[in-house]
Amino acid sequence: MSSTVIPSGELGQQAEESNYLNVKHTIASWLLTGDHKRIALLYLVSTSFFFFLGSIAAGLIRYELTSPAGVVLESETYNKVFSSHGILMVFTFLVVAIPAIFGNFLVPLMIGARDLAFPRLNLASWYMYMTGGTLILAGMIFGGVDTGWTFYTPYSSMYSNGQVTMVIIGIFIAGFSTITTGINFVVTIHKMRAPGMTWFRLPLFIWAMYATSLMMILATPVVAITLLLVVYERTFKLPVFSPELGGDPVLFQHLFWFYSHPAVYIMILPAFAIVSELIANFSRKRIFGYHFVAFSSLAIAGLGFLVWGHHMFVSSQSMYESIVFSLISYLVAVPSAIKIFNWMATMYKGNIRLQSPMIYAIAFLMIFTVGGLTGLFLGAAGTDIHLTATYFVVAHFHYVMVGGTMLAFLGGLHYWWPKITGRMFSDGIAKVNAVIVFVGFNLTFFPQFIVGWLGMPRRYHYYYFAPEFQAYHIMSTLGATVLGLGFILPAFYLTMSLFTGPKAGPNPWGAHGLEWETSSPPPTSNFTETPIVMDEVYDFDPVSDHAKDLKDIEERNRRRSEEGYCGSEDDN
Amino acid sequence: MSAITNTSDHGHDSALHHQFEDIGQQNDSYIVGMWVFLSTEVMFFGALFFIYTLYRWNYQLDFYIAHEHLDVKLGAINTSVLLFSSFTMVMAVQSAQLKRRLHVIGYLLTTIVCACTFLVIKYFEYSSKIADHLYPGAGFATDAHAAFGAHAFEAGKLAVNMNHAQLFYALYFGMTGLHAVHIIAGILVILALIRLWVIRAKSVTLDYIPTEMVGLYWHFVDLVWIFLFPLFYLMPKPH
Amino acid sequence: MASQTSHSHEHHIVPTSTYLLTLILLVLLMLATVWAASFNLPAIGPFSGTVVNQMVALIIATAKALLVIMVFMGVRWSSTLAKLWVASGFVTLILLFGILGDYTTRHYEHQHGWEARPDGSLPRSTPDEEVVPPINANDLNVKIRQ
Amino acid sequence: MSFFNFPLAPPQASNIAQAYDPVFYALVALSVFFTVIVCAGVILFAIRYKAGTKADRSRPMYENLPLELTWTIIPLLLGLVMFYFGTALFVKIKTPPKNCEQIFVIGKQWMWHIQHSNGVRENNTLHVPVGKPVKLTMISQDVLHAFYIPAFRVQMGVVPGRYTELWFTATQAGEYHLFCNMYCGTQHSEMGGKVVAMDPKDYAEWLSNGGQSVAPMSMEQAGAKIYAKVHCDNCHGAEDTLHAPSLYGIYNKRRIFADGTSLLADDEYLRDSIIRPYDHITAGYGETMPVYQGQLTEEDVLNLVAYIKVLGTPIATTPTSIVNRHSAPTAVSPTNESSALAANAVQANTPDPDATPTRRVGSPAVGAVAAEGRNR
Repeated sequence: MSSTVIPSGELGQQAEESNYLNVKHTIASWLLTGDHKRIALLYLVSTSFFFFLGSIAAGLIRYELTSPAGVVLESETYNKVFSSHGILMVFTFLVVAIPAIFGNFLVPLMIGARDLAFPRLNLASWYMYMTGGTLILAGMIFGGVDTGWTFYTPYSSMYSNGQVTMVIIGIFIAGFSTITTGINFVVTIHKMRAPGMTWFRLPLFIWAMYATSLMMILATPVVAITLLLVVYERTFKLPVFSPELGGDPVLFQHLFWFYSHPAVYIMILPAFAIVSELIANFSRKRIFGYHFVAFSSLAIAGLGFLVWGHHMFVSSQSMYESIVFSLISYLVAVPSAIKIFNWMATMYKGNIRLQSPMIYAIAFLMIFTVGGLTGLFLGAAGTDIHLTATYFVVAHFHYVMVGGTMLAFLGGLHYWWPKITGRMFSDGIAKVNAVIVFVGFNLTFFPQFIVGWLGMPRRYHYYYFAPEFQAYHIMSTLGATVLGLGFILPAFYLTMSLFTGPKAGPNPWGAHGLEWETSSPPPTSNFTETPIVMDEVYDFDPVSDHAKDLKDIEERNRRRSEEGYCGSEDDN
Repeated sequence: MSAITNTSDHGHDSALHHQFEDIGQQNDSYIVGMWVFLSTEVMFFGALFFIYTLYRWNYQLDFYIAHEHLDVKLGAINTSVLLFSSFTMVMAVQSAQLKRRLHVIGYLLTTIVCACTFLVIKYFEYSSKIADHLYPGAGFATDAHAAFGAHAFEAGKLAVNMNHAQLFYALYFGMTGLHAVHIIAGILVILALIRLWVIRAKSVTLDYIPTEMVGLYWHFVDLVWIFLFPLFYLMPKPH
Repeated sequence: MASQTSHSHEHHIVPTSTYLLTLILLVLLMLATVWAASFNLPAIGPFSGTVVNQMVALIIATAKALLVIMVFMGVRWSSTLAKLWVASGFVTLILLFGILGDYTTRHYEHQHGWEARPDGSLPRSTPDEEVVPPINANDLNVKIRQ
Repeated sequence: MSFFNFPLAPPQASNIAQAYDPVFYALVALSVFFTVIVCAGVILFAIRYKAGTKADRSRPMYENLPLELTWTIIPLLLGLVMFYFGTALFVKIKTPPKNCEQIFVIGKQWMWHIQHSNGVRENNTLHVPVGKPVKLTMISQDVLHAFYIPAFRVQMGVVPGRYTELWFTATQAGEYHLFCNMYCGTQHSEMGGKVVAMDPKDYAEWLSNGGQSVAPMSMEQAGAKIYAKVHCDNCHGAEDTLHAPSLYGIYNKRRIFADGTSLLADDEYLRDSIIRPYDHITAGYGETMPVYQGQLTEEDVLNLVAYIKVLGTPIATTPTSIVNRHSAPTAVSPTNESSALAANAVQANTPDPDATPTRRVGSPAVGAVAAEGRNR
């Protein structure tokens, strides 16, 4: 939205002198910072580290499954590896990554605030996250944990010999980090909007972030106390969830999924947040049905609390409750469908610039559609019976988590990279990488749908008794190799851009939004003066834009060729 | 809107943090933030209350007999103590609004005394349970007669299932224990607040909001006990 | 920004008498709930006397909680936003209690072999070799822990 | 169904699978339809409205309630239709008919104990009749398990402390995978085996044979077979011959040897004389008998000795050998299902050295599945 900034001299030049990156250089100035942008970068580094570890575990799993009788690992090690993969990816990456990196960086910028409401709490939440993450890692190094990320009792509480207690306490602490982040966002969005920034002028990113925070705040404590009870059981040998004293193991699943289903939306809603921004800004068009998209986020958050039971159709849950959960699961599919169609409609008659973030967004749309639709198989109680806990489920949630969240994460990273670092990367390589990720991803996970439908159970180390599954596993492993390349490449070319990339300027994409009104990288206090918002959100005019674009492109290409810039930038 | 404040100007008010425009916005943010945090706490205890409800509903008689070992009088005294501490806390907040420093310190100290009284009584309650081997785990009492006396028998037959009684005590220690942890945390927070008032720190003296936030937390702890008391101490005999 | 905040620093100072009255009410309610618990209340409609007893105790507890929330925590005088967030926690808690829907619509009873021994020792701590004859026909005598 | 070496669908071998597959394929069709719409739409728009192309961008649309309602209501209705079919299928899977064959399943780390209603027990292999509804009543001894037969499209959690149920009617004879599909610890992936769907007649015979396809023999019967097979009767007849002494009634008689020593013809002597006949040659005979060391298995020798002991007397036909210990027939003749379960439960508690499969080291073919391979 082209908010009117009261002009006060040359914005860009002022920011050249001091921005949040170069204002101080000591390590202490980073580790004790209250600046939401610096904390976002701390999160970027730390979540990337955990993502890297989780990916190594994923690679090991895929390698091990190429042979029906395993390749290098013992069953016990394999179980620890897949548990580590799940725990690291879910609790230290997916739940945290987009809210803590992009949310932290962008929420104040997008609403025209100087910082989040509680900067010290924000820093504390990073320390909680690191403490939790360190404990989780320590648990995995000193003994490992072999319960899967779901910690189903009574296996986790009475039988497993791993470092379950340490890992659970790590998750507990990391959980509080997401709660505090959520509190910070809610208060900031409610109380710190710039003058004129009404609710319906908020970018859709903020709406989705608000919905995410809502679930973080209200669902996380349930899993925290549930996991704490598992520790209680392990420590005092006191079965709360196992039947020796009359407890019920299924109760654990109820409480666990009461968090973990909303957690799925905690992972995917931020992805919606990013994709809404990308589609609007690269189609140079106001999001179609802004209100519908905004409220569908809240609807997903609300309904997300009512569908946990669809994870438990075969767990001896009551048949009637299963049917109710199945019905609500079908209802929750509708808001997601609304979003998809609205994004498509936004592209219609747009002025689409196929730059790398948009390629990621388009890939997201296609992959998430498949991920969402296969959810229908699992939401219908009858069809879920055969498919639950098979590779079909594995493929489904990877389509949502990797194909959805991860692609949106990459798209967002490319989109806001110039804002975060002040440098442009090579868009050509980035586009090639988007294609690599798309191909690798589908090759990895599509065969898993089929092998799951054939009946390959998840969390299986061996399948020598069913060698017919092998072909699909080999395809999947091949795809994972390609996908791995797609994750490694950005680390190189984005890092390279820090040193060789051209200066980005405040608004390299020609995007709308308060974050693009300030310099890149932004100054510590975000805006030199508090912006006053007067225009509507995503206030593009495709027709006049089109004419202006053609001239801009011509101008930029001419300048680039004069400077000898070698990235392929003539994509518009 | 009207207030366009330059960022370099942090205002005349040193209690105002740089990210806020004015003290009103800051106060509002703090109160809303505290409530959002308390809604987290509601869910935190709520899950335990749910587990309690489920097991209680399934094992009514066993839970009833197990609860007979709890002392209603001590529970009622503890409830009164906590209610009174809530009152002194709210008076501390009121004094903070009226900027009566010594009153604030006095009321806060009374609150801490109440909290400690609560913990002392809780200590005696816990020790009587532990003395009778009613702590959950491997050493749980096996002799129903020794633990619950005549209550454990109905028409000459053993009426209590000691497994379910153990489940009851697991929940009793778990829930009241978690509540006690909150009380201890509350004492520490109040002590820190008292220190700030004693040294006349501007962060608390200029505005009552920090005191109010501690107050909200303390009332929440009271709130939890208001439900724990009837659920654990005042069980009706299944009839 | 200031436009959206209701300036709460024009705060409402509640008189001491209100607080004192609340405290007295709270203590009276506490005594009432202890007193009510000493009776076995009669069944009302579909609810058994036990349930009625418990309902009374919980209604009194809720009344006390409302008093604390409204007066002591000052929600009566706070912004709509704060009120919404006060409600949110409790509303979500009601959703959590939806889990009860499962237990009320299915058979929920433990099989005998799974309960700990009558002497109180946990079954998992008994030696493996011990073979206990079936208590009744449905008893599976499953071994609990290796 | 398969495409070259890529199988595309699991076998459809139960009534539930027959009801399941149409719903599944309907969902596949629905998914393909919407995926194609979205992918085609996105790609088409991306090309058509790419910046710089001359396309009609006039009168852009930002809000359109009818359109929004269209793509709210159509997916909702389609979803509700699929929900209906899914639920109908679910109710069918969850409601066993009255006249079920009852089988009991106990899951434990990491194997399945299965008990048929007449007391026949087996591990990791489930034999079921084709065409007759079968209901499994299941419970776990330790952690959560799940009993999963992909070819039948049935799966159900096996929970400690509580019975759960699963039913199906097999429609095609054959062997199908059986998996534990709830993570249950180290050897989770090896906790499985196979389901053998048999012709009802074969199944009845299998049941009455105590869990074997052919009636088991007594040791003496087996010995007689071997006696005939290796042609002992060529030399050892009813009377002493020139070549060999008679074996009739030889058991527990004192034998005098060529070197003057003597021994009582006990089990050990008989065994020795079969596998190393020249150690003790009965006085009056030469070294004419073949050495059977390495020619006969220990089991054969045992059976042979048993037969020699009763030579000349009528052979008992009651099976005394336990060829397949897991399927050992029991003396229980149940009057109702629960007493059968109780009686078998007592047996389930007796120490069973083979009950837990050996820990796998290196080679994959060791373990529960391989051990049970000969169970058919």
